[in-house]
Amino acid sequence: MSTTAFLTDSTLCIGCKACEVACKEWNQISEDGYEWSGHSYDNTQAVGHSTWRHVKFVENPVEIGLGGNSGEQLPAWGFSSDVCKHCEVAGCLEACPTGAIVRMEFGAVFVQPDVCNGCSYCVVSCPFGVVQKNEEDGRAFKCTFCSDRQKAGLAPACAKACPTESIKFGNLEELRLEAQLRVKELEARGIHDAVVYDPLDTSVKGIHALFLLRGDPRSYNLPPHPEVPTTYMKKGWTSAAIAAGVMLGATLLAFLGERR
Amino acid sequence: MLPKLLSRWPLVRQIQTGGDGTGPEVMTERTHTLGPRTNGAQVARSVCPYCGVGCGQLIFHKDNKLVSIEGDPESPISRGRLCPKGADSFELLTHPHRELKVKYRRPFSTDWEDLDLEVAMDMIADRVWKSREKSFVETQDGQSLMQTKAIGHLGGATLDNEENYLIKKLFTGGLGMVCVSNQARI
Amino acid sequence: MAENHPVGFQWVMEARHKGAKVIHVDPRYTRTSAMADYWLPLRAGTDIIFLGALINYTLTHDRYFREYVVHYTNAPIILREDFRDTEDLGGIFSGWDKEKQAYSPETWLYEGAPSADSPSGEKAGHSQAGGGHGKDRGGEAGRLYKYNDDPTLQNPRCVFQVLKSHFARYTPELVERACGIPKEKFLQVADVFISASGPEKTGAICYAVGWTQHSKGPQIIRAAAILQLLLGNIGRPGGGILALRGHATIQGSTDIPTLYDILPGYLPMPFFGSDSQKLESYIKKHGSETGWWANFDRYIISLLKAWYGDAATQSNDFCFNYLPRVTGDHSHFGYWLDMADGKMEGLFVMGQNPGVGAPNAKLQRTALSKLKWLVVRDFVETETASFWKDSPEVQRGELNPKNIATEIFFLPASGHAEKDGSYTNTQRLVQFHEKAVDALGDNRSETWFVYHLGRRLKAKAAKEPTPRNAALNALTWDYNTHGKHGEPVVDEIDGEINGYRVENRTLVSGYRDLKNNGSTACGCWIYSGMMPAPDENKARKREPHGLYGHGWGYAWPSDRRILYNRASARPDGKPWSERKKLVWWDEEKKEWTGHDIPDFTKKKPPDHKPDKDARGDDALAGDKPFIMHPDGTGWIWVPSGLKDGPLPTHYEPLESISSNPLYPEVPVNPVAKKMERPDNPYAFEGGDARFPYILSTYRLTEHHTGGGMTRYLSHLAELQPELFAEISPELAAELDIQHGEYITISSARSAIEARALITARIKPLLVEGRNVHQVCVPYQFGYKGLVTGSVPNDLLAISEEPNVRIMETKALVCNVKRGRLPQGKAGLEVWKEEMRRPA
Amino acid sequence: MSRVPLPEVPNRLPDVESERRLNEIRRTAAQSGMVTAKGVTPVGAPFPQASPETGYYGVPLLKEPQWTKEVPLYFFVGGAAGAAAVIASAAHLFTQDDDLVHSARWVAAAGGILSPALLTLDLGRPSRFLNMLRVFKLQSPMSVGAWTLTAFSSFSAAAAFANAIRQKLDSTPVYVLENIAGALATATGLVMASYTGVLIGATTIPVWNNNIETLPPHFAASGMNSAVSILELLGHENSRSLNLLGMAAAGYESLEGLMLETKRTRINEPLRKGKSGWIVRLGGVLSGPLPLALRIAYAITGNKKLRRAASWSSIAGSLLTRFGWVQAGHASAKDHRIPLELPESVPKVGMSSHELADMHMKMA
Repeated sequence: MSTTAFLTDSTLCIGCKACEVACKEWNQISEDGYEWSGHSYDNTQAVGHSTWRHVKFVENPVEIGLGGNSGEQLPAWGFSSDVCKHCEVAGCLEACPTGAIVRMEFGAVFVQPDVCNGCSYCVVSCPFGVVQKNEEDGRAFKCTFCSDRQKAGLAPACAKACPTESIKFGNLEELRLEAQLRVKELEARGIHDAVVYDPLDTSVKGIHALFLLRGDPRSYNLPPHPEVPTTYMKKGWTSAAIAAGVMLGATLLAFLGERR
Repeated sequence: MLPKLLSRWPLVRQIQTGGDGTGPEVMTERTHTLGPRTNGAQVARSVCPYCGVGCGQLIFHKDNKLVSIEGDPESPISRGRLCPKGADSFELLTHPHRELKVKYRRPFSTDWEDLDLEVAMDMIADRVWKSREKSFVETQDGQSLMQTKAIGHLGGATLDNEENYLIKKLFTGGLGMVCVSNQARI
Repeated sequence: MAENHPVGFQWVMEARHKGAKVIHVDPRYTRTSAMADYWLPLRAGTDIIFLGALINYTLTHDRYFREYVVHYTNAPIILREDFRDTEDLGGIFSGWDKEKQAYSPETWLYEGAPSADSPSGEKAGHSQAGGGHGKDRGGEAGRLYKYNDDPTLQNPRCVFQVLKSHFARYTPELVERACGIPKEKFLQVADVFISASGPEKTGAICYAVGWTQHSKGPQIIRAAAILQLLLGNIGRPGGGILALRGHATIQGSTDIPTLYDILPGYLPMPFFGSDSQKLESYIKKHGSETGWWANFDRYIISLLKAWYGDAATQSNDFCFNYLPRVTGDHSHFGYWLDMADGKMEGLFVMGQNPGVGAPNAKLQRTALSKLKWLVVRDFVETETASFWKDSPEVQRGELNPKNIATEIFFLPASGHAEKDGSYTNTQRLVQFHEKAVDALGDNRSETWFVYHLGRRLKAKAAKEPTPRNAALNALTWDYNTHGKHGEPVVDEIDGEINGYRVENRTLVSGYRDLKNNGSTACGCWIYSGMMPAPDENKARKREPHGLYGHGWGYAWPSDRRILYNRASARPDGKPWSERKKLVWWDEEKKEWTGHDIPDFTKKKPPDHKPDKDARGDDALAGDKPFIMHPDGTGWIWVPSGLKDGPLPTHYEPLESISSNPLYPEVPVNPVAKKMERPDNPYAFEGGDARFPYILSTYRLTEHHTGGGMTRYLSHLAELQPELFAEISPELAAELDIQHGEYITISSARSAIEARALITARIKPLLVEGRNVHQVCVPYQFGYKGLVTGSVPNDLLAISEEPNVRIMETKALVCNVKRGRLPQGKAGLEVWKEEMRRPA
Repeated sequence: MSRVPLPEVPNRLPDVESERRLNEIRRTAAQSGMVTAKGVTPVGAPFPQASPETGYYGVPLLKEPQWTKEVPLYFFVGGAAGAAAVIASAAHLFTQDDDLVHSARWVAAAGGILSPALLTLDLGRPSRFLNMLRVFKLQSPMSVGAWTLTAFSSFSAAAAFANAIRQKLDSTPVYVLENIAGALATATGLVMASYTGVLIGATTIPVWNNNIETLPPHFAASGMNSAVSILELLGHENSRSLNLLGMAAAGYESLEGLMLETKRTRINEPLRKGKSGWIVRLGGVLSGPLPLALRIAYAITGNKKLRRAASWSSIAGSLLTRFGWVQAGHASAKDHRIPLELPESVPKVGMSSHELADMHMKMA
């Protein structure tokens, strides 16, 4: 089976949140609470254990005459549907001590709910703040990439529901290419601020949920340089080894002095 | 026995395969056999009950129970897609706040009480009959009127065409009710 | 459209991808604006000025599609000499009867078209009692197939020239002054839209039903229709005007109406009066001599046969007198006000929630307390069902359950997966939804409810065979039932709707089979053909093919996907262009053919010239695509059928911050009804200092109408969990409002509270040299459900537009101030205080 | 109630003056996306922003650690136990102080038993801890730690058990067993004392991963500091070696504290500011300079009270250090500016949802 991926194209997203609901319906996840945030129309705030797809709303200056498809300025209202990135090198996957998190044959990073023990080490290992422990249930949850559906050859629920094909689902390399072509196409249409978010040059080595956005990805809470925490490990273990050695030496030395 | 037991320990499989603990060697039976819960379900072809676009829906059901509601990819209108409301149709039909019992409120009462459905139907028929008897006008100025204005109907525009047909036929054609209205104006 | 019809919007996105330009005109910058190429905000309620200016621009720049206009519209037709325009009379058309506050449409007729004679003197389509549905029978007021025309469009009295002068003052400057759209922005957009015209191009106008919710709503749509006719965009692929309707079968609910003034298939209810005593005079009044409506008699007689069966015979006028007569305004608002005055006893509310969803919701709820009995059928205990228990009126002490005599029955209703049935979508497409599972508990479908209620009532009537019970006794009600709950067989109902031959009950294959002698029965003629055989319900069909999805469901009439598609071919029958071909004349086979089913008599050649005394469809020439009209033309000018004028004219909303810039003497639509009374008061006309801001309501993607189908659902409720009001940063600064804090919004009817969502997407508009602020509130909250909030519809007034009795919801006036609305009685005091301020 | 249209604009509508002001406000709003006119509160803009300057309405990008209080407690216990195992072996090797060996073995063993218990408390039920042993993942410090802990618990328990038997029955096999188990417990104990630094360092939490090089020695020193102190309080207050070790550990902790105080980076802010800052600082003082001074004073004066005070201080400091670092992790995760690489300081824009909620609490 080839590696599958999402390409979430913000220039086609109408912010309807169908993905968010379709995801919750299919995966039978509970609501997030009924808090009004005042952050434009975004009341679910971020992906987490009970929100696996999440639509972000970004407001920019408005000008009479200009719709969001105009290239003259950033769209006055931008939407982008966030999701687990299913990183090429995934922090959560590396960190999981139980083997609960696995890489499926189609590349998804999947938390096996029957194994996860809720150690929540994955929570602090995700550079995108995706995976989260459900405190009531005691286990960690995140987007499964609809692995149950994918196993049967079905598209993930969010991509299927998306009314405007803003969420494309398909082969990773094909979508990577498509994203580049789309940026070129937008260029040709006079939209010069479109970018593809796919951190290939960081230790994450690319993601399986690509995003096409207009403007700075940081407005959409996407980090410029996400790093997999394992990159820090070498330094850490070296330093731990030295510390252990020094500690052993110092102890021996201290007691050696007491030898009669 | 023991080797078999040991082979169920992912660590052993990990050592055998040389895996790094993220692949098939650590997957459980559940993960290996994962599949959509719509597997083996029956499918009814349906239409979204929310707005007027009329998106196609597939209703998956098993043993007289709903399993899932999804867009119908064959629909030339919606091509399998749904909006957030349409995508939430399953919850619409299964949420815990849906009423499943008749509720009756006596005049001047401060609370609901239970009522049997058939009894309720009889009582409603009695009320309709009494109000109609009292208010029905057969003629006015020697011209046929055949009308009652004492009973009204207000229908939602999510009622089926067949339902509307029966309502109009019985209420207007049979009972002579003229105060029959609907969300649909234009 | 992206907001409320996201899935339909995919086609707009696809068109955009193929190079179409998307223009969005809305007071708010919405999710649709975000996808559009151009966004223009306008002052709510000034739509006709905007559209009028587009019309004016099209005419003055000679950008109309001349060949289309000359052949297919009534632009060349010459009008009567005694017609006077609003431009001549300062805001009213000729025919105004000041006493009756109504128009006589006589002078609007074509020159040479004799007025139809009517014993009652009342013109069909202009009946005071009528609610105006089914007006496209058209032309009943006169014999409109007789007219004089000037194909050069030069005659000063031809429709074209009258149109030109009528809209001459609708200039870009006026748009800037009155709508608040800068002139150059308007001109830029006007040029883009008007370019979508001609043989190679088309443009479409899509609107949500909010556009109709104005005191001149249908005239707004008319203005759009005029523009589209001028640009040749009707009946052609990629053209048209698409109403994006808000409910699953709101189209079906007018086709097979539960409305007071029409019968199924847009046949008018008999209005009380001398010309409705006999079937013959009724047919004469409402039928038409030419055009498709000449078949009117077949349809009404077949309907009577379907309802009254064997009892309906030639000798008793097919039981025509069993039908009740309409004596006045029995529409929702008409009878609701009667209810408020204690004039009604009982009410059925099925699947609607007027306690939240209807204007002046406070009055809607309070009126219910005057009923003897009320039956509510819904999924959940709606605000309507529980008005006596936990409404704001109860909290404020205005209502006390202990004093409310209303006996209430709440019956839970089945959902779409629990019953068989069909919906008609916004494109007239009838689609069947199959039953998947049995309904739980006491849940039943409306067919079950009505059928079994009818059974009980018929049993009572059978015991008392009095004249008043004759209709009930004759009513055909012999549907078979099936299943656990004894549900009526829906296909049998569809068979009756489709129509059958009385003698052997075989189904007819379409409305062309229907007869006027009682040998056929048909429940709704426009749906005839949907079920030509017992095992062939086309609404169930799921085999789409071709460009237009034929084979999927059934689009009435006759499975035509684009109405009046004869207009997609040139007068000589050839497609306008290869790119835009849809239906054309096949010279070899001598018949119309194409990608869609031709909306035209198949064998009628393009060069058909009618005989002098031809009647019906034969009377229409081969180049007249608009077959439902007696003259076969697309109506730029409406000679008969509209109560407020043959052309759209700008009037201010019933509540406005400004006076009418065009006609200072006639501020609002003179025919609109304000239904003003103590429980439905208004702000002063022309600017009321107490209410300096425009109030507009709208729907959110995440909720559905009054919220009964969404506010109880966790996955939707969490997405929009609280009522908010969108205001501009400028207004917030002026009123010192902080983002997210509660504000109190008041109108002449009531006061509500909402969270302030301050956003630059709402722009103050420069209107008549001053900044005008618009306050936009989603109307979908109430006091029941997982997420609750004030009921914004409490702020709105009940009003009736004259043609279809629709209310004005998009343009009213309000005041805004910081702080919450106190609970209970104190809240009422706050509103009273607002009202006492100097006007 | 209708009346003739008003000839003039009603006075409630904006007059010329306020028109001018509004246009001014509108211009500012268009330029900066925020309104700063006088009288507009809060300072900044009237609505929250999502932009390259502010991030996404200030919503944190990273998730906060979701460990319970048992986890930092485990860091402390595990660290102390690991260090105790090292002390036991060293003492066994080089001294005749069997009491000390005995105590140290028992402290190590007790820690080895307490640690999995604490982790089980964090996870909810025992079977969940066992899941850690399904696989061994070198790339996961948590997996390495879990296996190390399991080994350490076994070895330290075995060593303590053998030690207990040896007290009654001094036979060679028991002696050998104790030595082997003790050596293995020492080896794993060294990892126990230092790996938790890698554990939190190899995460996405900026304040942790930014200090990954200093965390293992910091935690190791802290573990040693507390192990020494516990043993002292258990009655081994005469051991000069322990005092020396205590001085060394406290000395290192003092250096660490100095380093943290001087490395005033934005990422390290949670170590200096706020609740976590206070805990870390207090922990630093209590485990660094204070016990160091007390121990030196003790070495000079021989006043055992001073040494006892140093022990208590070290234990408290060591505990606080672990809690402080975890707390700092929370604060760091909440700071969206670091992972988004936003400019250090911008004017406060709008209100956070927290502030909004507070405001509404007050208003309600």
